[in-house]
Amino acid sequence: MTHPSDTGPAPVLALKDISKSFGAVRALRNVSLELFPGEVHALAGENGAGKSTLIKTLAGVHRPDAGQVLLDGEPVVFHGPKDARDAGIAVIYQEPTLFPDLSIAENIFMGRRPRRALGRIDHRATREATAGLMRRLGVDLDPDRPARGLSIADQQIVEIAKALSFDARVLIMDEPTAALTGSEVARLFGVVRTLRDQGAAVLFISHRLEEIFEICRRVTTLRDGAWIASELLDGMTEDDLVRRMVGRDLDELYPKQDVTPGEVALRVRRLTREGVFTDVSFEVRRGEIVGLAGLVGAGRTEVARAVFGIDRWDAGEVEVDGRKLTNGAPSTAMAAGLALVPEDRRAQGLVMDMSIERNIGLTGLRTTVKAGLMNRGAERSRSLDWAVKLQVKYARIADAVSTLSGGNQQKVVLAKWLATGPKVLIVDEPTRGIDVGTKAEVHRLLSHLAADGVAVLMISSDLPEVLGMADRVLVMHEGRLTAEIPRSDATEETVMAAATGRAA
Amino acid sequence: MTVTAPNPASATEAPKTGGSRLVDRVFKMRELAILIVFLVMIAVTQAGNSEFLSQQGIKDLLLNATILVLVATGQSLVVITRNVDLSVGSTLGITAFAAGTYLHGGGNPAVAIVLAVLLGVAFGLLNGLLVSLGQVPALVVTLGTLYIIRGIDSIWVGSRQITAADLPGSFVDFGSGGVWAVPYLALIALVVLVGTAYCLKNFSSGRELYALGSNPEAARLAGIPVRKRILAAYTFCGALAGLAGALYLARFGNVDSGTGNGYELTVVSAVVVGGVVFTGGSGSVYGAALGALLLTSINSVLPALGVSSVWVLAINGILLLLAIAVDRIVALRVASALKKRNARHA
Amino acid sequence: GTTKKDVQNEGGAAATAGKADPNAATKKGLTVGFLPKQVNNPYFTTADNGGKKALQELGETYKEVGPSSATDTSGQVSYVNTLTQQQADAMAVSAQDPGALCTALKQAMKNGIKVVTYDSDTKPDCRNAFVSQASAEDLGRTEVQLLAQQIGYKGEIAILSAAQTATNQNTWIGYMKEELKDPKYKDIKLVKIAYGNDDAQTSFQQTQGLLQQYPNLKGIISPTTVGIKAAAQYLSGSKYKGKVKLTGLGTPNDMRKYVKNGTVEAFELWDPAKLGELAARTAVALASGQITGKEGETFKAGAMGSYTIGKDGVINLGKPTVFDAKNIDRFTF
Amino acid sequence: MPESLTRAVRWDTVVGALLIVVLLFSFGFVDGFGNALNLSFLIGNTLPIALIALPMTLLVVSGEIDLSVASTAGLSGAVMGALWNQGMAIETIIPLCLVLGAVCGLVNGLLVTRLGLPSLAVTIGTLAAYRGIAQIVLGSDAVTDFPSQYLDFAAGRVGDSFLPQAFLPFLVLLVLAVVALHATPFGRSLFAIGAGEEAARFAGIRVKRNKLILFTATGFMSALTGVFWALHYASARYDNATGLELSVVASVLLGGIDFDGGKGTLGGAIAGVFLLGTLQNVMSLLNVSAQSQIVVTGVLLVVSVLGPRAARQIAVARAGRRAAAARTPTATP
Ligand SMILES: Nc1ncnc2c1ncn2[C@@H]1O[C@H](COP(=O)(O)OP(=O)(O)OP(=O)(O)O)[C@@H](O)[C@H]1O
Ligand SMILES: Nc1ncnc2c1ncn2[C@@H]1O[C@H](COP(=O)(O)OP(=O)(O)OP(=O)(O)O)[C@@H](O)[C@H]1O
Ligand SMILES: [Mg+2]
Ligand SMILES: [Mg+2]
Repeated sequence: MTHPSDTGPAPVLALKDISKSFGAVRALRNVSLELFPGEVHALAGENGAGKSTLIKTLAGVHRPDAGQVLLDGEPVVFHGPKDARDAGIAVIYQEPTLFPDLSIAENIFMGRRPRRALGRIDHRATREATAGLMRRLGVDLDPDRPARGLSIADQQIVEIAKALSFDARVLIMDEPTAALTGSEVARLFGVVRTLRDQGAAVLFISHRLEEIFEICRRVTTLRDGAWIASELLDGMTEDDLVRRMVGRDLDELYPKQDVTPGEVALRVRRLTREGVFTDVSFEVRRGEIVGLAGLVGAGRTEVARAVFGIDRWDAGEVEVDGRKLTNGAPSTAMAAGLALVPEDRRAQGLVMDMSIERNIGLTGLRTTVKAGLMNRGAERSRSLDWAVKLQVKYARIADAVSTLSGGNQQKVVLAKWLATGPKVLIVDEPTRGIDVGTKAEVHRLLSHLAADGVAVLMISSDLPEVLGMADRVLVMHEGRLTAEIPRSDATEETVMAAATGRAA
Repeated sequence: MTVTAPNPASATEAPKTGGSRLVDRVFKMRELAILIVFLVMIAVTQAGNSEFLSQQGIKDLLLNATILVLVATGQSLVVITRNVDLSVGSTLGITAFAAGTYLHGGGNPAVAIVLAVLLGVAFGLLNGLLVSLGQVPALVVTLGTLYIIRGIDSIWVGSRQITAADLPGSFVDFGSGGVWAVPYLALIALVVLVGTAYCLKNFSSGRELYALGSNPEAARLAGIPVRKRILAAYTFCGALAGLAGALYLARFGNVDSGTGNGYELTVVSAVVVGGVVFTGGSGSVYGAALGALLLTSINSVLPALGVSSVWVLAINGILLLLAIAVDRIVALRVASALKKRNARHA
Repeated sequence: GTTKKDVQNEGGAAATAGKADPNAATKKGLTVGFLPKQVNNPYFTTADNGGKKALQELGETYKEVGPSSATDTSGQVSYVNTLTQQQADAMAVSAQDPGALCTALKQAMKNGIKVVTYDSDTKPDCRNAFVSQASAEDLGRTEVQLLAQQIGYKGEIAILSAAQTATNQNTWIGYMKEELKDPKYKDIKLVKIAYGNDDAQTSFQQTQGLLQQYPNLKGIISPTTVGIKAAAQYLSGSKYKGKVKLTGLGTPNDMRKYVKNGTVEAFELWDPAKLGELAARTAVALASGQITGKEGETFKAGAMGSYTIGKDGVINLGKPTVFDAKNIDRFTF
Repeated sequence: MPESLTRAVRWDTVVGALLIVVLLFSFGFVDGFGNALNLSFLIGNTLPIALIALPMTLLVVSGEIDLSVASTAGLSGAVMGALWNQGMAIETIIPLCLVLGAVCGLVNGLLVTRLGLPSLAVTIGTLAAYRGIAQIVLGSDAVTDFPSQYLDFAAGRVGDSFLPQAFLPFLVLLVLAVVALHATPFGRSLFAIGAGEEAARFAGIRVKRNKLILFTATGFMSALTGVFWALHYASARYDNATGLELSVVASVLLGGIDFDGGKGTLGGAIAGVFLLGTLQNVMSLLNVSAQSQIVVTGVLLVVSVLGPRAARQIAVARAGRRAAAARTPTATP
């Protein structure tokens, strides 16, 4: 393999001609990569390109089928994550790997906690070190609080704190920002820059290209498990990068079609769930895409959950197409034409051990029925139809969704809900972890849906996405709706002002 | 939860915030609830029958609980790792008989206890190896070893039995003797219990048991030697079942091929009542021990109150349900209180 | 609908048929299967070995099958079926349940297999004969007499039984209550019947409970080998040792230690080996056609002498033996 | 672990094949196995386990478990006996008992779904509670005098064939259960609940209601089994069917039902039930002692989980080698 080599310092960690297959799926093919101290290196590629697999190979989770891992120029074999960690490699995995029953402090220092005499754990020191890390990241999380019940964003913060606590020579981050909003990302980048300046090598993955350009110096691109290029970002444009990843030019990113909103499809009136959100009222019309913005923890997800019937509300009412919904009954919400694409795809969106076909089929149990029995043919064609429509990348439709890459899993969740032909579609972070190409497709899809008369409520922490897609932006702050901003007035400044409670 | 403005002051003082104290209290409360149920039960019984808490009565209570406490302690370690060991009853039976046979042949009591523990360790290792190396569901494997060990026990023991007459007097006296109202056996159980609880809290390997029960995949990624820890938990559980077997022999002076039959359900009940969660990752050995004490005491309380033994089983079951239901309701209440507090905080 | 009354009018079917020939020769080479309540139970092993010895003496074939749990009734039923399939000539059964084995046993009898119950009976029409360990009446009454002597005909007593459903226990307890009606026991009060389910630990705790509930308790009768052993073990390690008297049914091996250390003065039991032997000999007599199981028939049981079949096909082994410190060392079972 | 490979070595088919092999072997080489009487015994004794295994399989697939089944069976038998003794008509009693069973199941279900308690803990509690209530209801009685046409139905055969009459209703129930689990939306949703409860809830599946239905059905079937048991063995006692839950669980596990939920087939579970039943029957006929049978059961269980895993590992290794050899690009639809 040939690729550009710098004349600077020697790489701390390098991969040479690595290949890795899962059964028939060849996730990596002769991939090489070099990480240099004092440099942030980006890894780019579509969903399923093999980024996470590459990282797991570096971290000792997967053993490569062929090729070498070189540490300081010497070939090494990592027999497990511990070996990699002992070699000074810290990893933030794509999916949070926390222990829900243990405290945040314990989560961070598991396996290498400050000790007292006789090898006993120093609880106090652990707690203080955790508090210090939280200060560095500028968040206020109680070190003694159990990890159970943390929002996805907070989980991600804990993961970051854990990786920082290693003081590692190599820091690897697989989509650490997917769940974070602007200010948290800024703070994370501040910390990463400090580490970089102290001489650490950082490998960074993100589907938000602007982040890559902001913090990285060099980028390696993968496509279908194959190495495409390793080059300096200087002088590249986003389009260049996208072309490397996708292999072709991309369409417009936020293809919002203009539609005239129809009658009200979703009406939420004075909805309150005690201690979570208060007095939330809004409407979404047919053909309209309404964005719901807010800081992490503002309660957007909670509103969506309550509207769909996952949680009960304490007061208020919800109407879909003029039909009042029963409190706490997702099945009646579905029957009324409501669909919810949840934010946590692994726990809420998918049954991980089930096949792609059956996962998509799960929302169609009422429709793919003949004489009370499952109509398997109908189920399969419905699933195939949507899997193809959303260009899910899979080997066989009967494979478990757990074998798909993160982005493809997200597509399956979308497929599952679009297949119900909803009147009102609530999407919670629909493009989290989705590559640019697919993201554009998702946006086009949402836009088409709206054009076809579906009312769309889009919750997203990706502000450009909200601004690009929404006809109207609702903003939440600490459990209350604080602003409703029409498309024409919506800018980063107005939305952020409302989200932080600065607007009157 | 997360606020964007940094607030170093509150972060340093985090250990002392109301949240952590509340959380602490919740965890203590889980055991407290059982303790209160237990104390109320004892008080009611004492009011109904003044003999109940005589020196002899206390001694009996403690002695009855001893064996179950030991086995439940071991079991809770396994349950914390999201596994289960159903073969403890069989192990207890076979180790008790082994110790008895050895003593019958004129052996030394101390060596007999060590022998029983070692035999328990062997069976624990077997279970641990099957579960951790084979990576197969613990429920099935240990149900299998339950049958296998019980079968081997019955083939080996046949219709033989060890009676008190076969045992050295010192050993039998040790089984019923004690310091004032505290039997030696209960002291042994207490030492084991406190030691285990201390290690679980203060050593990394102890916390790692919780971690791997809480999220096995994450434990692997965190570099915890998962197999080794599971193996250790099973081995410890087997060792305690063995120790319990030896103490059973001392206590009852009577072992045959049926000893320990059906004990697994009692042990699992004790662990569950004690608040050790079956999906792993949480619970304490103190809770399990309290659960064991509660369960065995019910069996002493009812006869002492003159409740006809016809009622005992039903009351036992209903109390068990009550214990777990109350525990759950308290936990739910506290969780919702915690959530509201969080919301105000945010 | 069909109620209990309708059924009572139906009337039961007779089990025995054919005619006995007291002088028929004893057949050789018969297969007699022993089916105890539980294999591995020392008491049944002793009894079955008694049967085995007798059968070998007579030139017959002995075999033993059985469930490994004393409450596995369906297991016992399938062993009856197994013996039927294997075409044994006779079987000696200690029934876990008086009714549950009936269908299977009748099936066996229909296939020409002679059925003897021993130790624990079924309904009379499900077997040819029942070998009773001692008359239930004798057992019940003598246990009361034993305890009454020990406590000086005065004070509170209790009974520690096995399972609440144990047929034989309940019959004995019935006779104990009968015996207690005699005026000489007017100062004795039976305060409670506890059930230890033939489980060492339960019996143990039931004993504790009795003593706590009745501080003035003077004596306990436990007509089960497991119960008396557990009670003795508890008493010998408690402050009640020697103060609360204990008697009942136990084996000398189990009880030796407690008799010697003064926990127990005297208890009784029949010889289980003799019980097994008589069951075996009865089975052979049935299979040889010497008896059919009718009341009044008589047969010779080798060295044990001659036995006569009583009402309902019951054959009584004889009086139980009382064991105490003086004679206990002469028995080893 | 790729699912395609997992499915390549399906344990339920292995169990089915094993059952056929054991049957062929037994017909060929075991005396007394092949005749109609023995087969009817075999099926009759296995029926209670099979009956409960039907709803238990569905329950386990949905990620829950019910250990109180044997106690519910015991309770319904006890209530049946007690009401019969009261003089109530059997035609009224049986439906009442079935309703009672459904209520028992409902109680389990409510405790699990409303309070969110683990079903293992709840049903260990009701295991004791229901059995205890049975004891209170019937005490030490053993009711045996049920009307003969009912007893004959429960114990009788279809003509002279090997099929017990009760097998036909079972077949109907089996077909119902298979259809419910494998061919209806309800069954599909059970797999989803078992494999990912939260995701199932987010897909609009009424998780709690479905679980409640399953627990109630399990209670109902347990009561049916209790009634069948009392009639089949002509004996209603409070301790009927004690320990049956472990047999059911062992059989279902042997049939490849994963206790983590979300996996398994009813065919596998029923094959497991009859494999264990047949093995026990055959081993008894071959004079394998009860103790050794226990060991065999245990070894089978361990093998049943280790076997598929070993096979899968071999398959994966082979697939890996094949993939390495043929460097074809990833397949896309
Ligand atoms: N454990 C596994 N078993 C089978 N196939 C797997 C497994 N893990 C990953 N794959 C496959 O390997 C390929 C690469 O996946 P990977 O997770 O590395 O993609 P990715 O680049 O991280 O994508 P994303 O951006 O969506 O996270 C995909 O086709 C995926 O389906
Ligand atoms: N699974 C959960 N269990 C308990 N509390 C939760 C859970 N998820 C979120 N919360 C809490 O609910 C509140 C609001 O939820 P959440 O953080 O999901 O809001 P959000 O505005 O949707 O944010 P985001 O979608 O960016 O994560 C927060 O205080 C959070 O801590
Ligand atoms: Mg990835
Ligand atoms: Mg959210």
